[in-house]
Amino acid sequence: MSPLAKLLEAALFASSAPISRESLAALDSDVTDDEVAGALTELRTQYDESGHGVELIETGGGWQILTRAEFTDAIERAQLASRPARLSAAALETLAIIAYRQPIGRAEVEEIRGVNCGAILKSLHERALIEVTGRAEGMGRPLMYGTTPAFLEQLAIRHLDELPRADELAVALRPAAEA
Amino acid sequence: MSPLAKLLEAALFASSAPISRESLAALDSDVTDDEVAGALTELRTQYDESGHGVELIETGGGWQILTRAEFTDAIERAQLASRPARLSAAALETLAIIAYRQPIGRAEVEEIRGVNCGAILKSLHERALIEVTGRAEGMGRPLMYGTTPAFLEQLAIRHLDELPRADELAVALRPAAEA
Amino acid sequence: MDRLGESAFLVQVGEFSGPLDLLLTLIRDEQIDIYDIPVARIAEQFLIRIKTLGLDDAADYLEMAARLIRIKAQMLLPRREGEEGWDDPRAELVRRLLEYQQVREVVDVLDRLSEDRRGKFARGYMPQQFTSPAPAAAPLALSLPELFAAVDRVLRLAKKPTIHDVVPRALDVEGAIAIVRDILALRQSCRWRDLVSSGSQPWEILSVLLALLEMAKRGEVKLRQDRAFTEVEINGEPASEAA
Repeated sequence: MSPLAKLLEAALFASSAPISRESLAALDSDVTDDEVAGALTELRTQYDESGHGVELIETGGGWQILTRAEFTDAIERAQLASRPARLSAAALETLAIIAYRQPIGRAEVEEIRGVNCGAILKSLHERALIEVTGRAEGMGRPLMYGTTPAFLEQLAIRHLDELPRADELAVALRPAAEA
Repeated sequence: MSPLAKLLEAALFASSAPISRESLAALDSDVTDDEVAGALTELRTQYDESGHGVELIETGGGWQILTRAEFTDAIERAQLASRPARLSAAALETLAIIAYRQPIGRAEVEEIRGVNCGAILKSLHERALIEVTGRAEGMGRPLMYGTTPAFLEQLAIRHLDELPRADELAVALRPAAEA
Repeated sequence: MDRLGESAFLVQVGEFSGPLDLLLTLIRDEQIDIYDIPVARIAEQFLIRIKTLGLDDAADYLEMAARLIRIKAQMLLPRREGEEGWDDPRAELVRRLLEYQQVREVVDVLDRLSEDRRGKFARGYMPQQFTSPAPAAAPLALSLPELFAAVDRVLRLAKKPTIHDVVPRALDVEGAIAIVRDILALRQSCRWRDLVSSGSQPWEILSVLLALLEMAKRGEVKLRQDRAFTEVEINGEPASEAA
């Protein structure tokens, strides 16, 4: 492995959260962005081809080393680590709406889900999956919510645009709905 | 790498504490102690000979994977360099109280937070986030604090009006309290 | 088990995540064309289901039931023959169902992604090595969400929402009178300084002042000040002891 790949590996191992490309580049002032990208590829390949128990993934605006899914059960059985609780349908629906419509106010989320969403919004906010991004103009100036980088991490995706576009969904909204 | 070495690597990576030999052996009921010892040697050799940024170490508490010492300086430096200064939770709370209650004296801030705020007020003042706006009438004529234009600039808002009212936030963030 | 909010977050309460979910399930079960919902039948089924599921006290479900009944009534209104501009009373419901269906489709995607992520662990063991504070020169990171979260914490600290409003404390003149009496019972005279310590709150000072004035009026004490700005001397009136 190249010295840079080793340095990146050390930094990624030392962190439980993803590290941004900029922070990785800042590890060594002499390297270019291309060299960092190359070293990340080298590290990923090393993990994949030498058959490691961990893998390198890009998520939530950064890079992170995670264990491979095949070992999860054994690790959990041995009580060395445990998986976070699964999100309920209500939480996922609320997240789905906020992810696609952000910034969006509580009233609009409730209109789409057809139920009161106060408790769910609170839980999502406490888990830092959503945040208050500001307030809308107009009547009552309601608070607006958006998703956070932790939301992307929760899904292990790099960016919101990795989710299917609204017009790619099987049930496309008819234009009338855009009122 | 052997399947057992991969499993051990994943477990050592995911565990929040060093893992004892017994716990490692418990990961797979089909393996013998000798096999675990062999897999640990394999993992250590892999890290040492393929030139990784991490190493496998046995300490009093058991086995753990650690960043190699030669990289710790670089990692720490980079983290410091790339990490913008964040206000502590205490400083944020103090700032929040001043933003919402200004002009407000030190005694009232301390009453709300329940702790002495002298040092925090000083550092917020040094960062030009708050300023002395005058003196209150009455006993001791305490100094009154308010937020500065630099505070608005930090939050990218034009006017304090753009902050939601505290009671709105209370409802938006803690709707369970409505019950 | 049933911690409010938290439980709704982790475990779905009941079989359905809301009235739209239930409605969509009915439509699927009955193999109905979503653009041509037989509202009378669906409304009836909806009512039966919320009764059997014990959801008939949930406001969200009741509201939907009421909506369905309203649409059913509107469908029964006579339509003029060949009328062009007839607004299908079901249009809004159809729009919402389609929109909700789209949300459910996204939910499937999010569920799959988060299940994949749940199956992988991040680094668990964190040696304490990065503890040095950020250099003072580092740019400050402060965001609205951070500030709002701090407001939230402050509100959480304040158990009652209005507890920290500055309420003028009621003066305790009776209490102050009792204190002055106690002191004068020990010694014949005392001074202002004996009654009011330097750490006294404004309400305490005012209470003592009013107490003295009141007692002087009743003839219980005699107040004397030799010159302006000198100490006030408070003398107990022997006569008052009889009173």
